[in-house]
Amino acid sequence: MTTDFDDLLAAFSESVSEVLRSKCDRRTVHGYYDGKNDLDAALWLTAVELGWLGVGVDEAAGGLGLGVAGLDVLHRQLGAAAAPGPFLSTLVGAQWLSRQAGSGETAAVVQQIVAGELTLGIPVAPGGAATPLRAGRLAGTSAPLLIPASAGMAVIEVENEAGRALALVAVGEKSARLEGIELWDRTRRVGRLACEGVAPLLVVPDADGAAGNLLRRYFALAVAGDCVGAARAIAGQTVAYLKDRQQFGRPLASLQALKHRVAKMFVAIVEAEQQLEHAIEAASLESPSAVLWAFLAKASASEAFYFVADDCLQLHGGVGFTWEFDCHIFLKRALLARELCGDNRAMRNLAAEALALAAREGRSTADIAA
Amino acid sequence: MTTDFDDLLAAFSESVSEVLRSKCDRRTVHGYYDGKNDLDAALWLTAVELGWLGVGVDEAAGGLGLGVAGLDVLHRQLGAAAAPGPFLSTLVGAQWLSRQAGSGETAAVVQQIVAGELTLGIPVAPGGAATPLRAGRLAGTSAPLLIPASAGMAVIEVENEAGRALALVAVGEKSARLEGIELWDRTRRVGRLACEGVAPLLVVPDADGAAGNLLRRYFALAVAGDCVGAARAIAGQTVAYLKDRQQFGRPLASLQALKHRVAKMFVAIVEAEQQLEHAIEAASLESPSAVLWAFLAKASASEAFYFVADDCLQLHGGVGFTWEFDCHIFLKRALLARELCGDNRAMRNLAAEALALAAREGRSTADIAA
Amino acid sequence: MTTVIAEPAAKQPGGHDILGKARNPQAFRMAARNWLEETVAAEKRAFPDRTADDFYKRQQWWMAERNKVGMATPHWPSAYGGADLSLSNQVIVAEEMARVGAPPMSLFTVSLNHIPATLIRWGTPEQKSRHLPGVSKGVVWCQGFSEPNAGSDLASLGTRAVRDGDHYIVNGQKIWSSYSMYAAHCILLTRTDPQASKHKGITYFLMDMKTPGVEVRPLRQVNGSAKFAEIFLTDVRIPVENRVGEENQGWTVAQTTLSAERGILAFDAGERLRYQMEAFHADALRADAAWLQDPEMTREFARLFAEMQGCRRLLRRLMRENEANAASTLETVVYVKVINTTLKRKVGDFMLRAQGLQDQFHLHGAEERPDQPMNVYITSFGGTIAGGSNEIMLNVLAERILGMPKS
Amino acid sequence: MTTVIAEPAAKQPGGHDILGKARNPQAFRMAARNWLEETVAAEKRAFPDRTADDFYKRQQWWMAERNKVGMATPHWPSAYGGADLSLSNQVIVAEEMARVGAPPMSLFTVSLNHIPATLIRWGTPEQKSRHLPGVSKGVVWCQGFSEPNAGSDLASLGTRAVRDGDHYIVNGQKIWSSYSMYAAHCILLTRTDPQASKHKGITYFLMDMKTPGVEVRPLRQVNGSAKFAEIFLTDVRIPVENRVGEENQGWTVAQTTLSAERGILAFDAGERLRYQMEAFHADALRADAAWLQDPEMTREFARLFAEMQGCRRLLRRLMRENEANAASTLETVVYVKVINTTLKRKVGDFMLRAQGLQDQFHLHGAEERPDQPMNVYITSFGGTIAGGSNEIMLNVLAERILGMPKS
Repeated sequence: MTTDFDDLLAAFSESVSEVLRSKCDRRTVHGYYDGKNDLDAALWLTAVELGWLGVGVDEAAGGLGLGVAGLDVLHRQLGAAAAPGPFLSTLVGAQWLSRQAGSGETAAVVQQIVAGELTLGIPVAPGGAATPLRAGRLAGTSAPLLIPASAGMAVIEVENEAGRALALVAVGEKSARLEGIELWDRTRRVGRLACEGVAPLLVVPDADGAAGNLLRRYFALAVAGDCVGAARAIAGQTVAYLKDRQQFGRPLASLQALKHRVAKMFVAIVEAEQQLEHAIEAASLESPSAVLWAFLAKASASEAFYFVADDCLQLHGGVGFTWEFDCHIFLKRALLARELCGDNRAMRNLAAEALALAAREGRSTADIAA
Repeated sequence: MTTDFDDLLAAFSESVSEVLRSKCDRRTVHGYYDGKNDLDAALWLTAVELGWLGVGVDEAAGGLGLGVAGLDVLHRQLGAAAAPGPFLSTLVGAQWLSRQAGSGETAAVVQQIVAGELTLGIPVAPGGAATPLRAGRLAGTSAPLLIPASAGMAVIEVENEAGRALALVAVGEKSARLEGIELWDRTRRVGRLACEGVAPLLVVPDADGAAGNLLRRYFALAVAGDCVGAARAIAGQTVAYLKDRQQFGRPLASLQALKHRVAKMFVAIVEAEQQLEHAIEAASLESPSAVLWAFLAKASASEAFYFVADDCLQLHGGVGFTWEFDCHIFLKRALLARELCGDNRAMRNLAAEALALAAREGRSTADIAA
Repeated sequence: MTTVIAEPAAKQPGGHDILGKARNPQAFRMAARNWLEETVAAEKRAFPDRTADDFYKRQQWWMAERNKVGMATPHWPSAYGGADLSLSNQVIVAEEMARVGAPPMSLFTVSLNHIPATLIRWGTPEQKSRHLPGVSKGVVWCQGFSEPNAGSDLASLGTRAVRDGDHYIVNGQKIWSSYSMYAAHCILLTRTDPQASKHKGITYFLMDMKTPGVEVRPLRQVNGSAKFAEIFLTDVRIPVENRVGEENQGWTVAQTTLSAERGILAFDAGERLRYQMEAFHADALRADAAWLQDPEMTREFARLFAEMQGCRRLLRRLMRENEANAASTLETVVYVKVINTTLKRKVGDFMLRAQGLQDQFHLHGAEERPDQPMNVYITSFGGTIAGGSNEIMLNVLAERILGMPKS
Repeated sequence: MTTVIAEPAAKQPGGHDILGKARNPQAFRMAARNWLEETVAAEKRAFPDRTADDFYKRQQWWMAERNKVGMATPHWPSAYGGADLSLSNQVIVAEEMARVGAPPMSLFTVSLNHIPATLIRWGTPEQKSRHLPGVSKGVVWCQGFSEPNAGSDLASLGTRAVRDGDHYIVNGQKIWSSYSMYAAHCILLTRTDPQASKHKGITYFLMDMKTPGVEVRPLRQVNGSAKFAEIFLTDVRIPVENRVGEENQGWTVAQTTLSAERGILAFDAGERLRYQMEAFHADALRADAAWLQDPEMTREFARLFAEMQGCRRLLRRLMRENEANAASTLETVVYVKVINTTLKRKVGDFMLRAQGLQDQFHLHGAEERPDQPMNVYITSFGGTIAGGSNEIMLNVLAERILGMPKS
């Protein structure tokens, strides 16, 4: 049942993986962690050069036309490499912006992003506190954003007379100052925008929650992809470590209790991957249940990643507890991932509401196209 | 730090265990399960003869004077034997009744119980629906009771003008008819009382919830004791099975993955035992936190029992899945135990409320006497 | 290979032309759905109570109803009396059967799946023409693979078969043989060469259950239902022509038999769980069940619902790979086995906790109702233990897929 | 054995007569509490920020404060300069220190616990009189037991010591040696007989960290804090008089050293977790934290609170049994190790989920604050990995306590 499209995805995946293996190897990530290189900027340049940023954009518009499935491939590979850089927030923001019809300005912003001229911030957990928008101007500090230091713009949640809305704001020292927040996970960047009377470039009303849900849907899929990619990577690395490491005169990998633990990691990863594939399908088809499945996939994927990363550190024993090994980098990414796009209790609350609504209306949410 | 009291408890435990090993061996329990004997009645007679029913009663009143700690020993052994019979509801009800001051009638009822002349029913999950009490008479069907077929009386929850209350009712064909309900767990008996204008023997007001909480406290401790005793028994039996059973040319017990699973069972059991011991201490000292710890102990013990019984069945493989082996008897007791005295979500809700109240009042609930 | 054996499958009686619409998926689905709704309603009238006594009658009634519309063996090739449905149409039938809660074909699991998989690939023309036509007429087969001392370790089985002229003489004991008390025939694994290494020296037979020396003793399972049995074999004489494949090649034949479990059979279970979960949720909403007000429970339901959906995708992948004999099948088999059986346990446990005390009550005939939460939960152990226990599956995953060394 | 060595412990200066009230538990507790509240408040003023740079100074300051009231080595016998507190008074001190969040004596863990346990039992009079008095003056000891290729498998260590006249020459590498970058001395395990079976042929030394050939390379742990190090040993000459016990008897001596972890040291950790959990809850109530409105979370907190309480009881049992050398100690050790370390991880994980995003922010000096949820969580791996990993503990439980055969 392999299709041309699947072949295309596989080829893209392989090419991204190959590039990341050389440009974003573990040693370089550790260097970035310790402030010794600018891997985030370097990777972004590479991505621009190789056209990765257009993977989700239609071929007519100069992109690769691989849609959410293509973006998923990219996020999985970035997750597997524990890559820093402005990818997550910028790509999610761009996808969302590309769906905001109306002004040609929006299209121009998306083009800038694809061309690598602009990076974006988005709310770390959409659905939280909104910044007041009065007489067309923002005053106040935004909720925390996932936002690169290089960000030229950010999507933030605002509230005006008509209710909640999403606004695109230009970041600038005077009007919308970025106040960075240090994270335990040093591969990601968070900050708040202190807005002093700035006028947004775009305001998308969200009284019915549709615009916010669309942003969250893309965000949830991106995080889920990152998580399953990362979980597979650190689990695979742990298997290799266990094969190598000898204790009591034999490789740790020959101990049955550890085998079962590792096997259960892969079971959890496969479960999360299947759920993510379903969510990708639902999003590709613009199914009415697409948001629901994206949220459930994000929750499962980040929990699987956490489960895996936590046990991988334990299975590495003493060396896993050191700064020099990779385990803690993945574990901290997993811990942050649980909170990205909203915590998993919130994700599942929303999903449960959607399930109940559909059931009351007699709609099934469980049909499978493929 | 062994005290005389501890020695006394140990001796009582050993003697109950010895009796149950001969009178309530697994074969006999299976026979009872299949309706081939009256083990419940036989065990009750034995208990009467050996004075077990007075274990919690003061020595001055002809009991053994071992209090809640002594009752705990009894319930653990009954749990370990998967014993049927009216013990749980009767002993809990008797303890509660002995704390209802006032009428000498109550004392007489307790005496009847200790003498083996009377068995009791109590609500399966106190705190549920109450039967209307109008002009001193009950009309309506009670909530489900844990109640032996032989029950002469039952404590049921009622509601009158003054609010909720607990009532002691005589069971009788005409006025308070026992309608039995078959359970998956055939070692226990549940039923409802259909009351047609019967006047209770005793009404204990419970508008403030104190009387009901006292009943639940005894109930929770009894169930917790039954659960940890049962969990140890079936876990021990499973270890023995794994040592015996050969597969791929060696005993299953030599497989490391199974060792770790079994070890985790014992860890769960020890955790639950410690919590129960704390709850027993708190009850013995009539600590203000005694109810809280009893509820938490019940939740942990029944979950540990469930965790153990479930995995024991799996570890027995095919034979565990048959009616002839003991696993399912324990597993069904564990499943019912999760619901006895209230489900564990309810238990922990109550505990969480009590914890928050104490914290707001600046009281610690975590002091340890021993 | 395609020796003709059966009269062509009966088609479209009773006003239901389902197979005739096989080229139009939507029409095919609607025709199947209409037929199913009618027959399932009829079944409820015919067997209102569902007791253990009704089981055999219900199963045979259902096979007869399926026969009327050519649906007795819809997934079989037409050469063997099947409707030769495409995989996508098989999926539609399975989906629709799960949707209405049609009786699962439990009694005929081996007859419908393992027998054709085995005989079409390995059977002699005589074996095919003798045995395949019977299935649609309700002939029951059972499987004699497991032994008391060879559960998950099938290769170490000890039932001996010794050649004696044109017969083999078989002695030994089989266990966990589902529905063998109802079976006319048994597919039997025996050891013919005790010196050979474990997987070699095994021979595969078709055994008539009425042969002298065959004794069946039913076993009750943990929910009280008696669906499997032990089979005691004492000097049982099996004619050589009932051997499938060559002597000592039985292990290979058995692999083909077991591959039947990777097709529509596994898929069916996944579809049924979907509808069970949807019905459980819809019932709770209608009854305003207390657990719907508890976010811990609604989140858990949502999580399990997602796991169920992921599992269904995996089952579809397995079915496709099995059809295509893809190299990844072993990996998928292991994941499906572990995930699917574990999920059923989790769902059952969830249902029990959600509904609380009421599900501890044992209603009349409860052990015959697969949708009872206690049965969802407790029969799930059948899945996690049988067919290579999940512990074995985790070993296989670690060693054969992840390349970790043997202990 | 009770050779006098130290000047008597300084008592009751600074207006705090704590030890004088040792016979009256309530008065003793109140005196300790008053002293602790004063000094802990003073510590907050002296070191408001808690950065990695402050660590050594804070620890030495705290040792000096303890010294002022005779609390430097309160649990030691008076013959060795201790206050000879009864177990119940040690418990009171530990409870009160945990209650106010007094600085844990991390830097002095080995000095205060392992050194007296080892030297009082095995040391020569000279070793005792030379080394024990230094502890209350702030001399830091570290432990050189683990090696890169002998983590949980301590018996297979490879650091070699070869007798050369009145010295031993030591070569090898140690790892996971906490605070060894600050240490003046090290308790060192070496192999003196490479032919002997694993537990034999090991010899135990006291090593001056300033001896030529000793090189310490700090390692950062996963929260970014550098608290342990590798020790490289190249032709290090240790005088024979620094050997503890006989040559090749080091394993036995080491068991005594490790038993120190079963006393008040383990107890202290349990008490601290109690107050951390109570403070976390109280803070949440004050701040009206969102998780308090979520029954899934409040139930989980209640469950963990019960587990914490159960664990504290177990720790008390361990301490009593250790004091009495009871036969059940191994069993209790294993349960305490697994339960206590696992609980800390669960509590940390809970706190992180309860507080959500804000606990992903890394505040200035966060790695030095043990009550930060991320540190509760992430440093718990130290507990589950070190001192015989929990995987080893489960093996011991299965094999030595449940009697399951070796794999």
